[in-house]
Amino acid sequence: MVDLLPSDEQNAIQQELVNFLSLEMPVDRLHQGDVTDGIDALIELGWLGLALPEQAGGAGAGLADEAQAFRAFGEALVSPAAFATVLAAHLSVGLGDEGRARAILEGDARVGLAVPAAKAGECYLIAAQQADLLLMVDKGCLALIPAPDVVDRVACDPLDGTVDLQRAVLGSGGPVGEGLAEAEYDRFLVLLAAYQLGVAEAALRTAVEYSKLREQFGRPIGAFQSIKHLCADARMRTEAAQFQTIYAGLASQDGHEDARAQALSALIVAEEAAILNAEAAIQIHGGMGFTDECTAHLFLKRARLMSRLGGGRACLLDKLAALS
Amino acid sequence: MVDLLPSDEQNAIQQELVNFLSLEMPVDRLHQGDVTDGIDALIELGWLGLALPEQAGGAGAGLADEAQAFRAFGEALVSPAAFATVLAAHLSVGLGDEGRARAILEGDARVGLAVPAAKAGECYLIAAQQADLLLMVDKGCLALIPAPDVVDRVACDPLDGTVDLQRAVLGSGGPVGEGLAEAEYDRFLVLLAAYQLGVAEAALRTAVEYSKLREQFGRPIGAFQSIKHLCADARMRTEAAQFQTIYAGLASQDGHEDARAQALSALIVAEEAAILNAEAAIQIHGGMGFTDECTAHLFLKRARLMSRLGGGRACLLDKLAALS
Amino acid sequence: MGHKFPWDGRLPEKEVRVDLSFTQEQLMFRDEVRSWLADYTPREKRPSDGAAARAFDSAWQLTQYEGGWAGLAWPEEAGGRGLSLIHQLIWHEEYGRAGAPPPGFMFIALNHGGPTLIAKGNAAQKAFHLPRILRGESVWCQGFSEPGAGSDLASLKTRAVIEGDELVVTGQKIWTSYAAHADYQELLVRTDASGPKQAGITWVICDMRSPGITVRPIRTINNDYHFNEVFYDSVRIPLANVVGEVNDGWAVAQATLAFERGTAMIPHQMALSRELDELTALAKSIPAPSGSGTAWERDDIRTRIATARAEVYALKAMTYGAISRGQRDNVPGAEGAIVALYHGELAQRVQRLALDIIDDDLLDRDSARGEWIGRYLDAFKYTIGGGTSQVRRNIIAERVLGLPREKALN
Amino acid sequence: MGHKFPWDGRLPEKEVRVDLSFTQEQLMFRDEVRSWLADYTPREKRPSDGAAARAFDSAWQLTQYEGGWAGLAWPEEAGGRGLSLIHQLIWHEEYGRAGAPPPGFMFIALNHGGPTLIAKGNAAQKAFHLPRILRGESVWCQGFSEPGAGSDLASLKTRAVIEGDELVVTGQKIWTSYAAHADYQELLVRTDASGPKQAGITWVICDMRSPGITVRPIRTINNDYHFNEVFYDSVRIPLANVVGEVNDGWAVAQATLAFERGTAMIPHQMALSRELDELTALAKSIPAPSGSGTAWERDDIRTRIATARAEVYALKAMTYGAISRGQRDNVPGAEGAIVALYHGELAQRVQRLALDIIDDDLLDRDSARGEWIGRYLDAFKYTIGGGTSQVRRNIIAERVLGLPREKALN
Repeated sequence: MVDLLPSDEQNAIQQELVNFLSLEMPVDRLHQGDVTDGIDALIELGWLGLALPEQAGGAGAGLADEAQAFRAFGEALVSPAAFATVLAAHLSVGLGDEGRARAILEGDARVGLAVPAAKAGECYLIAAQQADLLLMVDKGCLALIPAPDVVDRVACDPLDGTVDLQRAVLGSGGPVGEGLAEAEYDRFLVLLAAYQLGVAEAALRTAVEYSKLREQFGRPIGAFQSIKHLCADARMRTEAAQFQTIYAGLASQDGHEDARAQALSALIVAEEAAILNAEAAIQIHGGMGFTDECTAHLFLKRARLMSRLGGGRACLLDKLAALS
Repeated sequence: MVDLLPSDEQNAIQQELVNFLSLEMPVDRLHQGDVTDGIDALIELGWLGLALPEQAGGAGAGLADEAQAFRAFGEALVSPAAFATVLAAHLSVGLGDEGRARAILEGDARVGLAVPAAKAGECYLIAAQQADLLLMVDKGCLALIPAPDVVDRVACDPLDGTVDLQRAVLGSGGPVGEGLAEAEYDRFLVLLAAYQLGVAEAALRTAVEYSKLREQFGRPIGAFQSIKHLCADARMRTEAAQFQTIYAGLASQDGHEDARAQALSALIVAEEAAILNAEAAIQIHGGMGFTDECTAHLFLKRARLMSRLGGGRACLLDKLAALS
Repeated sequence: MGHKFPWDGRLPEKEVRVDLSFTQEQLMFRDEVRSWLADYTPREKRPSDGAAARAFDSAWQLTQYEGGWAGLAWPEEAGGRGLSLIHQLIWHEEYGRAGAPPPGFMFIALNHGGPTLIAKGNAAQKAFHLPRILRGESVWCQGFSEPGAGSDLASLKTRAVIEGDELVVTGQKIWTSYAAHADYQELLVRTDASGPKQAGITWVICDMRSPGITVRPIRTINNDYHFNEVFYDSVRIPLANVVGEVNDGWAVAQATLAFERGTAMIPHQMALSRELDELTALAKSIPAPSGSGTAWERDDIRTRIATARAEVYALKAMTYGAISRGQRDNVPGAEGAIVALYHGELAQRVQRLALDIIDDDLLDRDSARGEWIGRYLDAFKYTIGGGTSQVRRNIIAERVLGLPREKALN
Repeated sequence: MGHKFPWDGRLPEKEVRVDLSFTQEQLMFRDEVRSWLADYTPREKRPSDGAAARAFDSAWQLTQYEGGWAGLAWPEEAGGRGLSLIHQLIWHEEYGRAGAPPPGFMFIALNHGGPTLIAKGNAAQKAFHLPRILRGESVWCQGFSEPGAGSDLASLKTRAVIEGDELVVTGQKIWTSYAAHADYQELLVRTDASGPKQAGITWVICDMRSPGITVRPIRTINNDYHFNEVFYDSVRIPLANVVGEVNDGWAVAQATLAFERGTAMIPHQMALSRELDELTALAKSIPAPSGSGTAWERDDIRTRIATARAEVYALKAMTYGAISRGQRDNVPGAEGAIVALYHGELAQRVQRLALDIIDDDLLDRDSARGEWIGRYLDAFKYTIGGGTSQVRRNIIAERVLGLPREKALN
């Protein structure tokens, strides 16, 4: 029966993940130069296999449940490697290679991300230092490629300094398996949206907390309407992103006719929420927001980094328009 | 020497016009169903010939001075017929027909506006009931056509209920004279921008006055930051429109290389200021703003009506882009 | 498998998880609604004239009553259907899809007056009014806002003095829809001016035919006469018409809010979605405002439409979300302000976009695309009426996010 | 002619009307500036390292001094050029056009410290400091903001106690650019905490090599170390270093504002205009973020660039307008907040647009278009630093438009 709010049981599971992340992977870790991606721990606890079939080593949940986990990943700025890992496992199942999915879910095959660079034949590798496999993402096309097929790696100065970035050259080897990746595109969109939703929520939370504490002119800045209204608009954006992402997840798992349009819409509103909320968080933090010490910019940079995966706003809007 | 602020002498002249308009043509007249366009009085006092050459019966001022007068016309929501009259006189001079210009400036030849309608061969006539001539405006092309060449007039239900609107069919007659109209396009843009600037300023003034008087929650609503910031943004838009319009007027009269780009820019920022300020004025007036009794909507409707003359925002932006 | 799950290894049962599907019973209900609406939805256009429109709305309400569809959200003991929120959702979706006419003159009675009586009225009040409302026999209007009490409703000043068994009311209300053709009014009056402003307010049923009432229509920026001012010159109302207690009207007025648990936005959301469909079709058929090809081929127009499409989907999802909340909480939370804010701002963006598309038809309300002009002007009501966007942002900031309240406001 | 003019029939003389032209003398001045800059503008890139950058900035200032261009806006009796605002405008325009390096380490000394001494310093202070500043020998930094006193500067708490002929300063400042390599600091301290917060503040010259000063660099979101925290642990400053009177520092700090009468925005406006040129060229050469063709061929990208172009023109016109105001009023009005607000919001829009265009290079600051990433991050300073956009809107509303002040703020 229609219900876009999680049940108490679902909330309890989600809360376990949130507790785990806030204890073991608080956002502040990124300020302390903690470069571990946490994939081992997440694998150990089974969070990455949540929606994989049981025969591939997963827990058999649906996309909507998986999206809730990614929302928590976004809040904690979990490494994009988690995103790559989960998608790669799903792709492997889709390609009929459950053995590979199991290897990924058991941590035996590590997965990083690759996106094309401006120069033809080059690509950027994201969180892929130890990767055996790369999830190649190119404006809606997904493919798995063996990491050794990418050569001449050069370290870069990344937009998001908390995620490893390399430029590299694509070898001549083709992707692992054939076709089918398109079938996972809805999942890709929804999980990316969920991650961005989490970023948007965490950025807002930071801003709200600071607004309650920081005093100027004899009162908390959150007492001023200008700050209130920045926060209220940010809250509105998370509300839209939250329900649209859940809706899209359910529409996709239930095979609705408009599932693709719903998933694109989820990413469009969630990505905008993440970027605008993080920008607002910087503004609300004032001078502090302009410093590396504040977390606000971490959310902005991660939101921008992840937006590169979806192909950019124009690409998403064109895809959605093509369905109208 | 560079000075974008009027001199005391210029201010005094401008003030005379503002005083005349606020006394004889207050915006409230439009609520009382006053349909006279005031052209006779403006002609009588010489305001429409301000920048026409003396041999055509004008006062020989420059475009920047003329723009200041149009700013006052915008504030008072003077009939678009004034706009048509001044442009038609300039066009006539440009076509070498000073006799026609003199006839227009002496009120012997009345001028209305015409813009193309969606259906080919049809047009809308604006403030043209008694017109002998029509200033035809089509996305940057200006032409004078004899009013009898437009036939089958039908009254319409106008967006702006304070200006007469008719739909009609264009006859086969061509424009009066040949070519040259392009030369007056900068003037067209600058005067239209000045008019929109005036609308923007008047809409803001209405909103500010109301904000000081209207009380809710025990204080004037203008004491709330949300209202303050709406007004501040509106004030910022008028500042941009004001100086850009004056700058563009001077650039055009001094024959600067970038005069066209400056004039397009003036209209782009002024039109946006007029529409957004009028929308903000409605919002700030709350329920009152939603009523016909409030003047806010008159500014909005006039700004929208006048925006039709420039061809719309996309058209202006494309023209400006083409110069980049 | 080797994984240690933090939970007990099992996922919750399907039945208690987030869900977008309808039960078999609900799907059958949808079929029933759809086929009834297909048969009974009025074919003729709703008249624009007040008296004729009232007659039309009454007749349509009676049709619904006779079909068993009156008072969907009202409890059965009040004569309603007592439907769940999901069933209400289904009804509204089908209603919108069928292009059925808006409740119009029936709106306040069905959604405000009736529900308030159900929650706070006495037996006599219920017995008299509820059946008349359900059958479409009586039209109600609202008498809350005043010229000096808009966003700040609690500072209302219309005064009521008790004389014997009557209230004698003097003052003025504003923004009263349907006042000229209404039978009754839910009226808030000040019966005590000595204490805090929320105290001392009384909720009373005012017979609109009482001597001393004058109605003056207000013309809107969209040239219609939807709203009215209502003036009260020593209007006598029996004390028996007070709902709840004298001086307890603020709480009575709040009771209505609990009635609507997320369903209020459905018709708005349906309407906006339909308008965006129209606008998409329009853009595909109309020449671009600049350049060649259709408006749809302009990247700026097309991406703005696509953005609005994503946001209209999100509005629907938020509406489902609100209903999901409503299923849990009997009293709606401040989150309702979020959907309302989103809708208001989005509706205005869509209408602005429309004006950029209709281009050549911008001047003429009679033209082929001229109806968009009226829609654009009308959309201001969503950011002004029933709480401005500014008030809604305050509510979200203070009551949802817990930011400090402004001192001077209380 | 038959027309009755409301004025005396004559238009004002050309010389006293709105005008965009330069006089013959000004045009010659422009030629002189342009040819000097062509010869002397440093060819090498400004070093990024602090000490090397200081040396670079000092040398460039000395070059300007020797060329007769130091202290353009300073009065001649203070060793400056005493140029009119128009001549300053011409200088800045040519300076920007020549791609001359920003004043960097010299900025505070030339634009804050020096002008304050000129307005409020005593003879000894002027004699010592002004020549050193003009020759690029001494670097100044600012010590105004504190962790608890940002937008609300007057509530600063860094305490100074008078002991004999010294002030003993304890506290903390923040957002101090160049602190690690500065010789002097314009420092605001609290010398009296008993009265209103604007009273009891003293403006003093602090020698940055005084014992007890610790400088801690702050890393920004753009990965640079432009800003610092400065800690004062019983730092002893001679009372002779107080500028103006003890407890009169608020007024002394305001005096600096009168120095800049509209010229401050010129370099920003020039820079933004140049960046938009770059972005236009870039859009014409880079593939569209979606679809085929170049980014410029996308209507949405192109119209956003064109919008920014119109607004950058308007920013220039506003700057000319501000200078026109500056020529009339010796003390700048609150209107300065309007240009600053416009610039800040516009700069951010342009940088956001750039990120949408560079697309494939978004991740990598080392890439061909990667410099736009740093510009985007850096642009937040325009809506935060020197008064946030929120504070500027308050100033515009209250001091330009006359809306009521918020009670609690004073």
